[in-house]
Amino acid sequence: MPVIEYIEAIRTAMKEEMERDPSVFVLGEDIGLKGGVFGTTKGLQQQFGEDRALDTPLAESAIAGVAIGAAMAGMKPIAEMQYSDFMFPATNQIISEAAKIRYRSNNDWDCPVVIRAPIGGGIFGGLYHSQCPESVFFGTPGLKIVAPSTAYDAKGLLKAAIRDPDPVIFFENKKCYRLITDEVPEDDYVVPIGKSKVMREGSDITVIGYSMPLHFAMQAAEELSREEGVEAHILDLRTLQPLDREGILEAAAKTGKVLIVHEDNKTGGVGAEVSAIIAEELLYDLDAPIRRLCAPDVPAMPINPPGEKHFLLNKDKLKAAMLELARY
Amino acid sequence: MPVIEYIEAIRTAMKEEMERDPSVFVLGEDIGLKGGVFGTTKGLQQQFGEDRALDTPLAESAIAGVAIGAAMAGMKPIAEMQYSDFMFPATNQIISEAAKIRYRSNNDWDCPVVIRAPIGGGIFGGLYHSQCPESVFFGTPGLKIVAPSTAYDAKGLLKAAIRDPDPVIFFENKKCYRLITDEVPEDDYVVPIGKSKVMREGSDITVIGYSMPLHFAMQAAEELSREEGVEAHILDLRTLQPLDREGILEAAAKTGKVLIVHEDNKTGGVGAEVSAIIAEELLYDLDAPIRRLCAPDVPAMPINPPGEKHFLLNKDKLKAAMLELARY
Amino acid sequence: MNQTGTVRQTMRHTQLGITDEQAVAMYEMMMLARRYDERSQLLQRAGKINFHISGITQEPSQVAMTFAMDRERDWFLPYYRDYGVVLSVGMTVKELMLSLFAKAEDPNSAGRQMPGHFGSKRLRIVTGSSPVTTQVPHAVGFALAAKMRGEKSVSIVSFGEGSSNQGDFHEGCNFAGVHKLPVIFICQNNQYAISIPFSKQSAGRIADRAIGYGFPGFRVDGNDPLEVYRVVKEARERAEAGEGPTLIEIMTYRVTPHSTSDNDLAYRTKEEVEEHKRKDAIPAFRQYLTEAGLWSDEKEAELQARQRAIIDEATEYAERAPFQPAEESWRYVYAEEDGGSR
Amino acid sequence: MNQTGTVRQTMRHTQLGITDEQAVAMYEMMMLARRYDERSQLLQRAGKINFHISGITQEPSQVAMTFAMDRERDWFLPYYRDYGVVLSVGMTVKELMLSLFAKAEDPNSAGRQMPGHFGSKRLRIVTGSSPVTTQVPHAVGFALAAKMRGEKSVSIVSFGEGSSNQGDFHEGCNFAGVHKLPVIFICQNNQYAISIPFSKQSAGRIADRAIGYGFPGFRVDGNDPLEVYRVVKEARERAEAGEGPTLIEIMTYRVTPHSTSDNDLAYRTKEEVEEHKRKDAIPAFRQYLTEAGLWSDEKEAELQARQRAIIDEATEYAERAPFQPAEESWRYVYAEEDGGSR
Ligand SMILES: Cc1ncc(C[n+]2csc(CCOP(=O)(O)OP(=O)(O)O)c2C)c(N)n1
Ligand SMILES: Cc1ncc(C[n+]2csc(CCOP(=O)(O)OP(=O)(O)O)c2C)c(N)n1
Ligand SMILES: [Mg+2]
Ligand SMILES: [Mg+2]
Repeated sequence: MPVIEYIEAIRTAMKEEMERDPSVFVLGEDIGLKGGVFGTTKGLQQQFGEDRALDTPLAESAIAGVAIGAAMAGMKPIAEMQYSDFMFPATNQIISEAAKIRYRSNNDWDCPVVIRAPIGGGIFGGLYHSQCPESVFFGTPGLKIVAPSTAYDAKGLLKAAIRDPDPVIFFENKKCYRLITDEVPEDDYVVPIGKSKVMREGSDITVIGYSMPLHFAMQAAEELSREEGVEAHILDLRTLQPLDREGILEAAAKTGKVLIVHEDNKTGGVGAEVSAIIAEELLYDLDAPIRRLCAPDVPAMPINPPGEKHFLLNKDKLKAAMLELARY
Repeated sequence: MPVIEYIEAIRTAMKEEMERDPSVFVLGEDIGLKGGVFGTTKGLQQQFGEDRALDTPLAESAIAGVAIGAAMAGMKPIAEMQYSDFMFPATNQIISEAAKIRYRSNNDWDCPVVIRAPIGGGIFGGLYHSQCPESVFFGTPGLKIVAPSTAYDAKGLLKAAIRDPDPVIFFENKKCYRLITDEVPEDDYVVPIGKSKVMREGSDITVIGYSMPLHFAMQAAEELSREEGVEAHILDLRTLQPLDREGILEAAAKTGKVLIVHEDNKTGGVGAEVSAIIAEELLYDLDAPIRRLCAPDVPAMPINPPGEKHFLLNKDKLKAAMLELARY
Repeated sequence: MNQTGTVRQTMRHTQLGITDEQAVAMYEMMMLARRYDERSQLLQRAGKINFHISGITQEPSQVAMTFAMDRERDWFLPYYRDYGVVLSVGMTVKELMLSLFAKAEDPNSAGRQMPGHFGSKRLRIVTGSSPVTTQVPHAVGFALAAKMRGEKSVSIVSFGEGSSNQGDFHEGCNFAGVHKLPVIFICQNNQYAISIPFSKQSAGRIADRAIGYGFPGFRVDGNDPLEVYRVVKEARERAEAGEGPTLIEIMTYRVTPHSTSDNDLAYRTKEEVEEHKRKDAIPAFRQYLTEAGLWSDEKEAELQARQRAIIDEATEYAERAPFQPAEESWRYVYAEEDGGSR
Repeated sequence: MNQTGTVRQTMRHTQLGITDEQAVAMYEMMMLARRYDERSQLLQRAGKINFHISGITQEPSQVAMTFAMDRERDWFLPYYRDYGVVLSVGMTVKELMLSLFAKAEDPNSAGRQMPGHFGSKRLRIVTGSSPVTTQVPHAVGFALAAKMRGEKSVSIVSFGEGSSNQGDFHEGCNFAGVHKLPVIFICQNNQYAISIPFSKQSAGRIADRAIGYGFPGFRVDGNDPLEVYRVVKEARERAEAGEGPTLIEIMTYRVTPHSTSDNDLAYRTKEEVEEHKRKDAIPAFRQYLTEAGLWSDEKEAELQARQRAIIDEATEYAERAPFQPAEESWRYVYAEEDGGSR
């Protein structure tokens, strides 16, 4: 199986879905000739024309709103938000409209839109090119939210999102774009929305998370296995909404010691819900308090290197927290 | 001490602060001659003139954004969102701007704005006049969020919010407006932001919540005390951001059995964070799994009476959950 | 040519390509919307329903603009006062009444949403919400879909003058202008946004905003439905010909309070309202039809009786109809396999 | 009157009320902004800094518009290319360099934000962010505060033509129009929003949008700084006189890539760029000053040397300056008593 970059997996998913289904199209800022500011949509306008790889005016509420309209009309739009930091102008369209169209019309209308938005830091992007806005959208039923950590999942989840009959927010991690490469089948497959995945089997501690920080967890786990004989069980949530309750409970029960990790700040993050689910269902199976290792509760990460480093998770921070939990 | 309505407490807080400080002013849709769609700002334009009780065009992002600008210029604006359901167009101004102004300028600038928004259902408002949008703003450091349940707290917290040097979202419960009356001092006082309050002392179970559902908890607690001898300890969070960790832990430790209640839907709500804090700090003091009783995970409440009733919390639902927990 | 041919040719509606039958149908539709609205007000006052939001005085232009569209092909994105639009597109009074009573059979939302929140895929009426102006970019999305698929559909979207100050108006119009999309933006300027008079909403004319988006904008008198028809018809022709969007500001006046929850005398005078009531377009249009030999007192009496019967029957039916069962309330959060609440 | 009095009276700057000293100061400021910008590009290419966003070709109009304001009283809400604005208001090259290197002493953000994200309370430069156009309603808020307090301050806010398509542009302009607030909206139309040419951003002229808000809008050639000065000056006078806002569209062209992260030849040709480079206003303005007897080759040589020294020194200083210590990074989430992270 070919090993490809995470960004290539995203591009390939769009390309293949656009080839498969003429109602699929991409719209957003600079997604045409420039191929997006990260190159995610490179080549799509050349292959599919200006209509199906549509450069839009600089107006996120319109990008989302027009996509929502087109989706209701039966198209399958993929709306790109240039950075997730810039999707907030579209909040009203996403929360008041996309999320509620099926419900409010008692299933008469639907809104199969995909909203792609790059999250995460570590690229010297500073306050407004690094954010993780998951918590803003997480509490809104009617939306689905996915956040892949591997190239395989990126392709499979994006295809699933495009084919999904409901609105899906696709949070791709911009730090993963070129850093993460893995085996991705050339033929068609989807990764089902709503299903977590065990990334590593282990019996001592459980790490639950999504997106980039899981790679730090994997690195830390290898070292802890070698150095300390600690075996971490690592669960990739993959889908944030709806959360895979069974997957979470199974992974937590496996070791009785849970560490939840994400780059979004701690308070009010997805990790709080994961913790609450475990505290609700599995309290007596726990051998340690449920821990969370997340970004600090500050508005966003600074751009200067010490500040950025201090803010971000990394292998060492994960390792320390995992070891502490193992020794608890 | 005079007993007044919750809405009157809010109005009085604004009036007194406007009398006290000429830089305080109110702006929003229909807040002038009409006195707001609920009557919350009634009389303010007559007393303070058109400038200080400023009717705005129908544009929430401008209401928030202009208020933010005026706040940076040294004014103390109180921006009214007609319904919290209609504050989503202002999300970008609130999350990208208000929350980050002090942090991004390294304390050079600040943004002492108050954003008032009525939350909650039970008034046959349907999907878009009943929502609880707390979860959308809860995960954003830099904002403060308060949500009073009594007239006393409404007045005291609004005064504290107006005097606070940082942006505060004031979630007032529209069902409380005329339903909730209690003793409110005529002289000046503030309720400190960040401090929870024990509403009822008890030793069997702990109920933690905020806003309207606490009144159902109080009613249920009285009945349970009389009928079952179960004594509930009830904690009003009052402030959602920053949460009162000590208050939460103390209340949870008191009984070892915790029920968290709110009208916002369960997944990703404030209750998840409260649960996660307890699961992180107090696991071994618990005698039962941490429960949450919240609105169902649907986009919003229907307007038809059976649907609305089915959606909303009430005394009976609280009582059943509290009894079940007591018997655990 | 029949005897009255010469007379008719001088009539405005004929010049506009409206047949006599259509002209009469338009009148009947205006009247139906009016009567439905009046009945709703009564039902609210009688305590049978909680809430009604009225379109009175705006129906003539609503009916005219809808008749100017292709009701088989076009997409309709009405706002909450657009009873004249949805009735003209084919929604029945019974369906509206089911919505007013929030009953399960309501095709708009099964009684989940407030009345005035229309939607029917069958009728090409796009589901709407309460936050104003979100439907403007949606209409642009429908127009984009039509253009991409090479369909001849045009989308038409309504909103108030207050709502035209939301960012979504600007972003939607600008998008449509750049891509020359087949969409018609209708601002129903009824001079108030709840309590705020137009002078405090905007210092310009809404129609003039089109200039900045590079497409035509027109202001038209809402009490002249034939003129509304003409302007919308031409806009539709331009849209179909690939010439892009049009913005139309229909000047009207809200004679009722904002909704049944509003007391309008807190912010305007009875005299001001009365003055505008006198300009009501319905009697004028009846007069016009009468002069054209198309209408008479007998026809009027027959119409009133017929429409009263329709409304009576609809009211009774809706009042008795069941609510959506509570257990059904959590369905359709997502598509049905995994739908409902978790 | 001195000897050259007659000559000068015919000069455009004199007619505009600009003294000779000011005219020279404007030129020096344009040059300083240009040289700072060029140095930043070099530093980025040398790998000393990560990122720079350039204002080249826009500085002459930026300087002119700022000189037309009252730099003691007015509020400035620049956007990321506005080096010409912030230097004219009083920010030093050293301060800009500290920001470029993201160092603790940077007055804009202590090195927390990207370069080009200006802010200084002392200089009345309002802190800005990356999401475009949010500053437009802020500028309106400053103008509202000025009006409420009876101050004579005017606020001036910049944004690109792409950014003018955000909802916040519309909502901010409309609000200011209704309340006749003392604010000047400056659209720096440099023909591109990253890769998107103006023709795909909007089908109208940005200046024309003012019509729909009921205040004046002007399009002005950015390569004619004296004309920019005139139009802004008049706008300021109207604002101060209580006559409300003005929208000014400055026509310019972005000769650099969008930022150091952009490859502009993916979407436009070298020829197109070269053609616009030839229209650079700086040599033309130098020529103008020379003809006015205010400038000479010697002065130019002295200026270049002086500014190089300033920039050298600032660069060295900033490069060596410390970062904000990591432990300080969590301060100022809230006011200090309870500030920092929890
Ligand atoms: C985003 C948003 N803000 C506020 C409201 C509350 N609201 C409902 S209708 C209305 C006034 C609308 O005025 P206009 O657009 O002129 O339409 P009209 O009601 O006059 O027909 C307001 C403020 C809303 N529905 N949505
Ligand atoms: C809300 C938002 N969306 C997207 C971006 C990313 N972005 C940064 S600059 C830019 C183009 C701005 O173009 P224009 O307004 O014309 O200003 P210019 O850069 O040409 O001076 C874009 C899309 C952003 N900063 N904010
Ligand atoms: Mg109106
Ligand atoms: Mg530009």
